[in-house]
Amino acid sequence: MNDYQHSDSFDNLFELYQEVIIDHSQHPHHFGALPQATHHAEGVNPLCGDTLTLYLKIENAVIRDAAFQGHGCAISTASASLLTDSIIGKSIDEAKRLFEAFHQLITSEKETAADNMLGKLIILAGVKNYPARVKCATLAWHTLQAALRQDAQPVTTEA
Amino acid sequence: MNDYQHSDSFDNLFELYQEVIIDHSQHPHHFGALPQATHHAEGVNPLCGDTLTLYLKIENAVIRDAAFQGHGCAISTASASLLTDSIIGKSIDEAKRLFEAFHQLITSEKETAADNMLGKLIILAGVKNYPARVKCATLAWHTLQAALRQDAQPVTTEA
Amino acid sequence: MLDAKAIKKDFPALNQQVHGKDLVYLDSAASAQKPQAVIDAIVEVYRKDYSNVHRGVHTLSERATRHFEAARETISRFIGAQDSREIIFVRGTTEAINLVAHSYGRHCIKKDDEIIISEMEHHSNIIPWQLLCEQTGAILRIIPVTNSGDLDETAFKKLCSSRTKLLAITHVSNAIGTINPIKALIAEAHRHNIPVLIDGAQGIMHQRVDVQDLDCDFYAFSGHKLYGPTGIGVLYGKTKWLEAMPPYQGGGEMINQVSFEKTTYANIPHKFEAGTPDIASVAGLSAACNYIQQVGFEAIHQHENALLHYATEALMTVPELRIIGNPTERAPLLSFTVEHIHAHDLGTILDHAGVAIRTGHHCAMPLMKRYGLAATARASLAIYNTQHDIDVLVEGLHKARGIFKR
Amino acid sequence: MLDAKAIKKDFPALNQQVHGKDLVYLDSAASAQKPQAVIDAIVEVYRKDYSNVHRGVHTLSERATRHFEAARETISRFIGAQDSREIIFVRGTTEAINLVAHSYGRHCIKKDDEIIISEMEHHSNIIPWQLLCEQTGAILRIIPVTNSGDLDETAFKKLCSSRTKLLAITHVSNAIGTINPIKALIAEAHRHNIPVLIDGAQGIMHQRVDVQDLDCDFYAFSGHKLYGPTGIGVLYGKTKWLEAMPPYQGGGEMINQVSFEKTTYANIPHKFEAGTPDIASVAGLSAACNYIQQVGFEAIHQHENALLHYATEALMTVPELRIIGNPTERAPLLSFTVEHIHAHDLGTILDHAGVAIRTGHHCAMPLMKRYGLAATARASLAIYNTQHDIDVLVEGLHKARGIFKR
Ligand SMILES: Cc1ncc(COP(=O)(O)O)c(C=O)c1O
Ligand SMILES: Cc1ncc(COP(=O)(O)O)c(C=O)c1O
Repeated sequence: MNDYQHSDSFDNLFELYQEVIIDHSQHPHHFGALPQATHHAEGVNPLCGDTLTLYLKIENAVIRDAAFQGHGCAISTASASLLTDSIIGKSIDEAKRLFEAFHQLITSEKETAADNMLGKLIILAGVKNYPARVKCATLAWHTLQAALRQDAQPVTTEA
Repeated sequence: MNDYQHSDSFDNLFELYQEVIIDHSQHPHHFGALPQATHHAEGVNPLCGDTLTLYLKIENAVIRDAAFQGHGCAISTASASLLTDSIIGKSIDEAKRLFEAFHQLITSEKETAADNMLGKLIILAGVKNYPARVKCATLAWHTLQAALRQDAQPVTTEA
Repeated sequence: MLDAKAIKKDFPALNQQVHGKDLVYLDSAASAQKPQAVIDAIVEVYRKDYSNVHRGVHTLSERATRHFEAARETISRFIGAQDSREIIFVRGTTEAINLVAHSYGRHCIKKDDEIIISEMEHHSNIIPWQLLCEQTGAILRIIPVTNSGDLDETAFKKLCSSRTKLLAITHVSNAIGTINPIKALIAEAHRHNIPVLIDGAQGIMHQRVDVQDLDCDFYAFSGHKLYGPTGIGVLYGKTKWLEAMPPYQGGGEMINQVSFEKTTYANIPHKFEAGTPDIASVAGLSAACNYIQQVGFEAIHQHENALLHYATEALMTVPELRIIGNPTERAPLLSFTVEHIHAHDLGTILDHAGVAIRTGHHCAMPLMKRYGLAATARASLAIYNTQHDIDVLVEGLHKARGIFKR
Repeated sequence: MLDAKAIKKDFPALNQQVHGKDLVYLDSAASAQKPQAVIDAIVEVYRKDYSNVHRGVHTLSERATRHFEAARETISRFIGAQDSREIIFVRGTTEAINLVAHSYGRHCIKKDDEIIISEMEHHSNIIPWQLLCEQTGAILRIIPVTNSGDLDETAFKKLCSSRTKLLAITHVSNAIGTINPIKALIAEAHRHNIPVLIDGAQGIMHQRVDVQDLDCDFYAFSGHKLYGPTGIGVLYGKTKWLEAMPPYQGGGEMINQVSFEKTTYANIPHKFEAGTPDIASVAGLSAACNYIQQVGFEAIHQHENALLHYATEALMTVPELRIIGNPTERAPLLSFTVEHIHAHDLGTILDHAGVAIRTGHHCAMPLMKRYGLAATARASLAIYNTQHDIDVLVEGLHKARGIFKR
């Protein structure tokens, strides 16, 4: 039960629901379809039924544009919004490294050097104290991977 | 657990395994087939796999002869042996009443008036202290009922 | 009237803090907490009378078997069955329904036959029938749900026909609380000679169920929602069906004689209970039935209804909160949404107030779709809940709105 | 060497009297007694961390889910699985085998295909295949057993062919104790591309099982024989099979998305775990694995083997007693008959000496038939048994002969 002690106070919640996150969830960036998309994939969180479609426009192994549609909680919507912000202009390899770094951020206790590359994404760090919500934060990222793999089947956040 | 107290001593066993019972089990009466049988049925005790075939020769609603074959423990063999002894010469109705009285004897705590009609069968009374063995003592009797009903399917001692 | 505060003391798990707050458990529809009496019954089995059942002549085995079958009697009386052989022990509601789909299905359902379910079913009362239809070519017919959250009874009547081979319907909707008029539905189905399976997962704990009075053909429920242990549930079935149905799982305890040439099966209920059963949980379920009967269904009904009324009024004071459905009769559970706040976020925030609610699709995706929702928050009430629990919930909801309205 | 007397103290049920005599429990092959650590683990769940799993965001649900999945990891390591997703929770060995028969069977077995089992199987590893053959038109092939109680390996090799779609075989015979050379059998089967299911009900508790080393495709076992709770067991399956197999039971937790048009299923292991699982028993099983690992399989093996040796010698001193079978390798259990005394009568008489043994056909009727027996007496040994237990058994057998030789 130790991992719960540090979030014993109601105020800790504000670490999770920072203003930036609420903002992104209420006014997500790049929300909508992307008609010129070259890649897209669907993601599902079977726990809550949330779904997300991610669109990418890739040229010469560089993500030129990205957008998403769907329905999710504040964490998953903010995460998707921040994801699109972060990957536009990045190469596929850079995006994959970003995924690794992000995954580290919200699942492991220790800080790593890679945290530097995360930029704004760092504000989602608080999620790691909410194991049941980690899947919300990673849905968009799993969907990104599926889109890069050009999966036809929806990807899920299940282990 | 109260019902176990009265059989707390090893010697109580002799109430179950009386000499007459051991005798009947080792030298059963009317053991074998009955070629002139008019009725027969098979009984099975699924708990232990014991089986028993009972043959009856019935004329004018009177059991003229009876015999049994099969394989069982001391209690079930003695019970079958005593059953054949008891029913030969009895009318079908009398045999049915005997079944009722016998069933009472080994399943209920109180003695009843019907105990009088049981004759030698009374020596199986000790079985009632051994719930797991009641089925051994009743196998022959359930098979008798099946034979009277002329069942084609084997009867079991299951509840 | 029932003394919920006193009852709460019987449930050790309720006397704890979460995030530094007293736990307010409003998730009993997912699984109820257990009174000490149930825990004690399980411990008693393992500490004293433990052995496998139905197989031995030694004292422990005999005691274990006797307790096991006595539990069957207790549970049989609890639901008013005619005969304890009509009580089949299974893992839970889900397995009970799968057993019927598999065994009754194989016995009675073929291509182009129809099975009626409703739009408000739990996935456990949808997927077994979808799988059966896939395998047999039978057709699944769906009773629609009205805006208020009731079954569309006119539509139901139209669906009934001579092709219909089963009606499988929930007693109470776990997602929005609708209590279906099952007695009337059963009567209507029987007029067409349609047997009826009732998914009682959410019905069994709020009111006295009398399967003979209902005249249902099957009634399925889970122990863990009835203040009993996990791993155990019951399929009640009328003798005539159970005797006609082929076995479900094959194995020990369900046989009469086995040979490679020909195997014959045991009588009911054992025919459907292959393998070693959950002996300890059966004892626990029996203890749960006794506990509930001691509290009394009349008191339970009165208490839960009063609390539901209080909760409904209280929730309606929260701005932008919408209660889903307004059915004719409702079990003590409320599903709701709060504008601009996703149910998951509500769940997390309430958790920090010590309040445990369920959020998501409640394993009822088709019903969610019908209401155009992906997820709701659900507060479900049980015998141990109090008005204070509701007050803490409402306070937490205001807090959540505060966080999202900065 | 293991201190059985100290271990016995960990098992509350063993510290009791039966018919005024200290209990001597020699029926662990039917079901083992439980150490206090297992009972405590169950109580802990219900008193503290109880909630339904996999469905909620609140603290109790999250803790329950975390413990549940941690238990899967523990059990996965216990049997050396590559990935904990290969661990499917079921009620017991019987359900595990039925799951494979139903799901792998539906996926891979059709008319005229062959399934190989042996003459020494428990009914739980016979009937599911008989039912499958009935439904599909596949053919059941039987490996005969030699007089000594070993599998006839020459006959086995002849049975393997390209028509064979599965070998389902027991690790250890529950009726006579034979330890089958499963690693060699698996290798031989794999040479013919035949997947292999091992019924591990009697194998898992006596030696370290490493499913990767064995290279079996499926391994099934029950918690209750492994000093764990009732109601829980495990089907281990290689990922490649589990992923290819269709679902077994339909319901909550095993889905991805549900609609009346199209339902998609969850990934393994959840695809095979419909409905609320036996949450408390999973915790208990995990505690049992930890307990056993603390005792250590090496110590267990040494202790049980020494005791088996002692028991064999001791039983042979009883006149007219015949031990059934003389297999190459034997698990610590002995099946025997005593001339002129039926096993049932032995069972009752021994019970009065405080000794619990099993009597009957041990759910292995075909093997009984092979030996021309209707029933045997079986004494099975576990970590808590001592030489003194054997002495009491032998004394009781002499008593029984006395009663029957008056
Ligand atoms: C209406 C309904 N049916 C079926 C189920 C399935 O019950 P279980 O998960 O105990 O099998 C549930 C509970 O989740 C339910 O609420
Ligand atoms: C060899 C064997 N297989 C299968 C089983 C069935 O196990 P369960 O009854 O726990 O399902 C048993 C135990 O009875 C057994 O000994």
